[in-house]
Amino acid sequence: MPERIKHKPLDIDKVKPPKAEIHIITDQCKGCGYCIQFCPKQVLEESEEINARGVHPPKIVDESKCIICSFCTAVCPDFAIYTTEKKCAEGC
Amino acid sequence: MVEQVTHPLSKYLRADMMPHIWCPGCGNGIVLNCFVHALDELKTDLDKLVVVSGIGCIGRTAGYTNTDSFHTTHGRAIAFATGVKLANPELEVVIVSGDGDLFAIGGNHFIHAARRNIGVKVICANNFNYGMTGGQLGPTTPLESVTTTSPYGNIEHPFNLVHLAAAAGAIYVARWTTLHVRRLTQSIEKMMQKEGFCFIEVISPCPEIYGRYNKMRTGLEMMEWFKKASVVESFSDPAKAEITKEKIVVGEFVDIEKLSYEKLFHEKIAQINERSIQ
Amino acid sequence: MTERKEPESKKVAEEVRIGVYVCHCGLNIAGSVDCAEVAKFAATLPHVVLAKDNLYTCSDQGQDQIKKDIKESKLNRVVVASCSPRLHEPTFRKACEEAGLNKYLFEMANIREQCSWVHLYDRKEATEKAKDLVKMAVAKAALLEPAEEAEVPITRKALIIGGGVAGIQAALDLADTGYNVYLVEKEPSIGGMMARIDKTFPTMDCSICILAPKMSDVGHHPNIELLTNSEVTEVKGYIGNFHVKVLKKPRYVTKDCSACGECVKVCPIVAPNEFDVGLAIRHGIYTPFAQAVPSTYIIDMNVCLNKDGVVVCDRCMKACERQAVTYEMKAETADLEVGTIIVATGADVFDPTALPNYGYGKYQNVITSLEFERLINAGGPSGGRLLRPSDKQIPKHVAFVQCVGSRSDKSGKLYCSNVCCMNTIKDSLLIKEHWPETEIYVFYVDIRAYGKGFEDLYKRARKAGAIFIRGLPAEIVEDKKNRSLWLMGENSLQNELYKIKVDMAVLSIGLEPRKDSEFIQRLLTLSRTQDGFFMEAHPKLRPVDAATGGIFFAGCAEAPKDIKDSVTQASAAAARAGILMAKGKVTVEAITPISYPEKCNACGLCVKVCPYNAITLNKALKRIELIEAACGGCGTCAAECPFGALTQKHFTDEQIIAQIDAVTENSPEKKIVAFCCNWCAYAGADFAGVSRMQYPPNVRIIRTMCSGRVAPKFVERAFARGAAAVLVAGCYPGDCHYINANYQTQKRVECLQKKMEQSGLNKERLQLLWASAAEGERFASKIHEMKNIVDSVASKEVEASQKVFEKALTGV
Amino acid sequence: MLSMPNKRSLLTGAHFMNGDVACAEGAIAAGCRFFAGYPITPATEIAEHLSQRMPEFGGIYIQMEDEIASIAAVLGASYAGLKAMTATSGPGFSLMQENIGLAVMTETPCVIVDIMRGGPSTGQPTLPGQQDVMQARWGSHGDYATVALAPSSVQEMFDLTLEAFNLAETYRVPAMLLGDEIVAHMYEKLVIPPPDKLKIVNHKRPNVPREEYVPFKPDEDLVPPMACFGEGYHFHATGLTHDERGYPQTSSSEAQQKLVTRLCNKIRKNEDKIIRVEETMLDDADVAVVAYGIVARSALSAVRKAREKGIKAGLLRLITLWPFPEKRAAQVAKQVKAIVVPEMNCGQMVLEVERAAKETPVAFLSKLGEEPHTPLEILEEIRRNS
Repeated sequence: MPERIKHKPLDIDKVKPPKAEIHIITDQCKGCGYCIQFCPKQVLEESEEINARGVHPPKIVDESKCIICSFCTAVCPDFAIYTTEKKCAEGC
Repeated sequence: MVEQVTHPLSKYLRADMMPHIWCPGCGNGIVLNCFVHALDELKTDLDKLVVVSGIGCIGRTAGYTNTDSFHTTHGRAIAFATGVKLANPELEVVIVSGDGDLFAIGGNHFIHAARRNIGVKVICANNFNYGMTGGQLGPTTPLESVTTTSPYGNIEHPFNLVHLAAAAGAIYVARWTTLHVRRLTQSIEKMMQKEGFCFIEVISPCPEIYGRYNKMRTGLEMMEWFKKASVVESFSDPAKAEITKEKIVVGEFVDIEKLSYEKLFHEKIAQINERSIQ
Repeated sequence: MTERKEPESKKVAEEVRIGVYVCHCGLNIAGSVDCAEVAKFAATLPHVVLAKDNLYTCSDQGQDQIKKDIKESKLNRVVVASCSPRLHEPTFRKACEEAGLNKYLFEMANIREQCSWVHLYDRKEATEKAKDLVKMAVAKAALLEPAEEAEVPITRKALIIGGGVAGIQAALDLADTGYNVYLVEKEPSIGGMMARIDKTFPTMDCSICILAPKMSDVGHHPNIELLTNSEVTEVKGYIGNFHVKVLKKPRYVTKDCSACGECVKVCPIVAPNEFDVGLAIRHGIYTPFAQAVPSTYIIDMNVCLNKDGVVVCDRCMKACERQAVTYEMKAETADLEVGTIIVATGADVFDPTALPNYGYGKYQNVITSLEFERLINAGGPSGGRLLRPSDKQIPKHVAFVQCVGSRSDKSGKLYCSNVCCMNTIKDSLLIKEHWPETEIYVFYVDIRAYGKGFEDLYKRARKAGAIFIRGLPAEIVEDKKNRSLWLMGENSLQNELYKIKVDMAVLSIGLEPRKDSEFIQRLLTLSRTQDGFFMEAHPKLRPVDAATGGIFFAGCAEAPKDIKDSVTQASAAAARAGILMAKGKVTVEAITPISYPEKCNACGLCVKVCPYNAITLNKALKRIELIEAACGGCGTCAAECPFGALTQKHFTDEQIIAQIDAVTENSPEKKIVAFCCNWCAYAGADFAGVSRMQYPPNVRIIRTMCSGRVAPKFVERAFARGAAAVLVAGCYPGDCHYINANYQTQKRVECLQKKMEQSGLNKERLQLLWASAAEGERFASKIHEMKNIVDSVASKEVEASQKVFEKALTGV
Repeated sequence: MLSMPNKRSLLTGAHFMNGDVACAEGAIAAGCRFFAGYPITPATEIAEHLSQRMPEFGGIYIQMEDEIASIAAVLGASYAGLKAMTATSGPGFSLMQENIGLAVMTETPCVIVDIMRGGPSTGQPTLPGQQDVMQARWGSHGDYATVALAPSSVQEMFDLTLEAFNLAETYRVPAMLLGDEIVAHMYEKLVIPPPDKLKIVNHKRPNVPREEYVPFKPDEDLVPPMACFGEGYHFHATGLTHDERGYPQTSSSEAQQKLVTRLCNKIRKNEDKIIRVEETMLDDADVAVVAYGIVARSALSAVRKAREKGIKAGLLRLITLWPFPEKRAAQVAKQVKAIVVPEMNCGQMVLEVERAAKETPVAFLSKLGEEPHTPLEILEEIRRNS
């Protein structure tokens, strides 16, 4: 439909974006960078730290941007990253 | 947050075998990841699962899955698995091996298992070369690719694995790349639920060896190639499922029903015993 | 195909007996033309056996007169000088036929639209022109020949473009009649604008409640194939035999979808829902609204994470028990064969950001009437509670601003959008129903409550307390503190300035032609009015037909209208299409080419220029072959043939040259010989007449079906016979009613102009004009412009041109 | 081929059949329920017979695409819990060598029947030979010890096949039956005892909870208990050098030392339990004939004829070729003046005999082609050495 959209959806704050928890098992990472490269929301970036394998594991830029598509979990060759949804008591 | 935690899929892996031997950016880890992910989705009874592999980097997979597993000799994974499956049809037998192992030294076993429709499931990580031995020419090496044994560019025509599998009689044939993790996982799930010879080819990056000789030094570069070149053409003619710099045809190519060898064999046994009772 | 030995045409050697009838049309013609004198003049022309003038030739008496004369005076040709043949040619042809005269032996002189109306104040010149026009008609009539019309079978299937209420109604009517219907809708669901409106005026029905049943009927009707999320990309062929390509965009959800909605729950992506004008969110996978038809969900790949064939997120696929989700779906093209097409593409709404003084888009609490509909709708984003966007409070004071984008020469459109007044009245009542305390101001220019039950509703609104203030606000400003709005302007009834504070202002936005109208226009070779809406074949007598055969209009595509009118027009269009398909065949005008094989040397030029591929070259027999059914009748082949081996029935070289000669018989040096195509230029000239646009009387229009028919030799002959100027006028390139025949026109005219230049002639004397049927103005001003050229042409120049082109005088 | 009672029952009592069929029946009697093979003369009848008999016992017969596949399938079946066997002849036996090594490395109980024919290469498919004896011992690469038995009658084709299974199961090794074309095709009387009189051995099973199971941790007898696929033990086996968990140890010398030594020792240290010989008139013999397979039968009549002529000859018939009965051979060597070794090859077991005989002279009598040695030829050799 051609109309230009000018107003913020009224129910925008009703939809709670899932609260993600990203777990990085640093020392398991071999630094291939797939999780960083293919994250649809650019949640990750390479860190400066050097892990047990002498590579830079990913670090989280903005966890709130994560929508838990968990592609990083699926594409990691080293089982070094996974995402979970934060279960929070009083509806956060 | 960065922390030390256990991966949800770790229960499918032999903790004391981790970390695996594979190089940074190697696709084998993704194949393993998708495979155990599929097991998790299907809630597969691990007691009834046997993972068999042959020689080569990916051959180590058998050792990494927390199941009964057997790491056979060069090219013999399918033949060994045939024995397992026929001896105990209750078992789900999955072969995870490489293009060289399955289609060069083991090529004969592959086509005959497919022809007989033995109920084993084959996942082939195709990295276009013999990685473990340092990157030699293999049955899937693309024309003109440089390997340690084709320094002037490969002049051998590579196998089209999905076409071969379909022609040989496989009842399920698919090809994905390691970037298509979701579809790959779905395909594995689908395959595991079928009865008969199934085949999935996974185009897998080998940046350290194959990539190094072919201007794709990192896994990312190879994965970007997959992303750029892949076209999903499910149930198109596998004969036309090319793999070139420009185009990698992926998708499901065959999904049919056909009585498996073991089923037919046990039907025969039943008939014979009926006869003998009269 | 028709073939003749050349001499034969002459051989039909019975004596030509022409009757001429000059119509007064009340005072429409007689007011500025001396009809009696014209008739007297006509009687003097060769072959004319009788000439009469009468008050209304089109009246029954007028027609009976003609029939009577045909019988008694053995007339074998009839000429009527009256209005435009585009209006009454069929009427008189019918009369002739009833009197046993082949209808192709009738000819018309257009002395109203193209004479009396455009020369209102110059009776003498108008009369002279009328005589010329009659002379031309008679000259042509003498050479007319009887013709039989070929029949073309009609495919008994209809295509309807647009799934709004008009398209839905038309589809159901045709389907119920028993015809197969393809209903093509761009959006994922049918329903269109009506589905988004809360209540309908004047009856205050729940809009979707009355529409939804029709929508599901469409969904289930055995005779209707519904193609949503689809677009018509190509239309070829002609009346009764259209070949249509429809692009079916992928939905990424198969028909197996049970609309359970599980997928939506897991989709991590949110986006504004277009259906709610962005006032509510939807997910990456969604259904636009609850009653959508088809109910099948759809994935918006623009926001979905799964791009370039890589599935990043497969949650919806996993959530779908019926495995209806597939990210691999590809666009498909459907090829349809239909006999008729109904254009129900609807309208867009005006975008008020064009009016910065109203602050729409800047001030949160300024909304459009469409947004209002969603807000007040119980199924809408606020559950029917009218909330002002800034603080989600129910406003106590609401203003409606009328004519936003309508009836304005500065901002927006000139025309009245027809529905806004009543819509606002309805809306004000809706507010009063729910929140009687709310203060409502309606700022208007005029309130137009002309329809059945409209006035009552208007009265109710006033009674309910809505305050109507005449005079639109000049400006709306926002109170930064509470985001309330100040409306400032002049009350033109009380001649006083007002400054009124409200919590929310609703801009009553007008309707405008869809952005894609131009695409549809080209696709179907339609014409549009200056407003940009599609133009009907005749505003009074063929209001739902397009000029192009087999195509009809329904709903706002033709002009802004309310639901009732849209539905009425839809049923009318369905009926019109039904008539064609019920007949099962249509006769094509006998204006297809005639070929003279003995002259043809198989050069294949005609094959190249034919827009319909209706001509093929038979190399073996060294001759061309013609597929009459495929021929559109533009005659550009005849114009192209260098050997005179082709001509067009009813527009033969002889006939046209006879007209040229008639024009140029006396004082050609003062005249403009104009060749106008029937669809655009000639219609445009008529429109100039209808609008009483005055222009110099020295132009003589020769009608051809397409400007592509105008052979260089016609132009050359006109000059050879001393014409001062020649005008060739046709449809805009791309709008040609014969696909692209007018590209040939351009080519030929330019080549002639070059020739004139090279021969030292003023090429300005030959003009090429593109004018649409709506551009009377453009036509008129062109004649003004050419008048100056004519005046500037010295007699020496005329002689020069006669020399250059003298060859054109010989060999016809 | 003789017609079998078409019912699901073991054969018992006296029968007249050829060696291949006897071998097949022996396998079934031993509990073999999986056969994978590839047709080859002179072993084909075993496959043919089993293709009919296996299904009657719910067992699997499959003809693979080649001998490499056959032995691989046999290994797989064995790990899946079935007693498994393949049968072939020289050329196929060679193809199997790699995976015989795998069977050794992964301690896979299975039986490989090699009906020896004339070699090298395709050689003489329809004629007998004893040329694969060393291949049976050293055929696969790397170091290991195996078990090989040599039947010299149809009866033994049955008995020793059964025995081979028992040994394979006891020691988790590939056990080989080295028949020859003659015993394989020869028809003789065969007496099969009733099933309950047959001694059937099954491999040791783990006796610890699943989670405690260590697949390659040996007991005192150096043989690890064996679990099978699908029993929930989730164990790994590999052809790579591995530790007791079965995990690859590709760079540890210690692991290599430990594993390979044990693989050899589990045969060596148990050889007294494994080795079987048959002795005839050896106690006072001056000349001993050492023979096996079909040749041993000529040797026996040669020895008898020698005694008639007053020569004190005796026969040591090797039933177990591998492990070689070294101790006994040495004792005999001490006691006799000379040893005669007739073989249908150019001298293979004779090397082992010489090694055991030390100073005692050993005369080798080679015979190749259609006929084994005649009793007179062997008698002649005995006389020469007496």
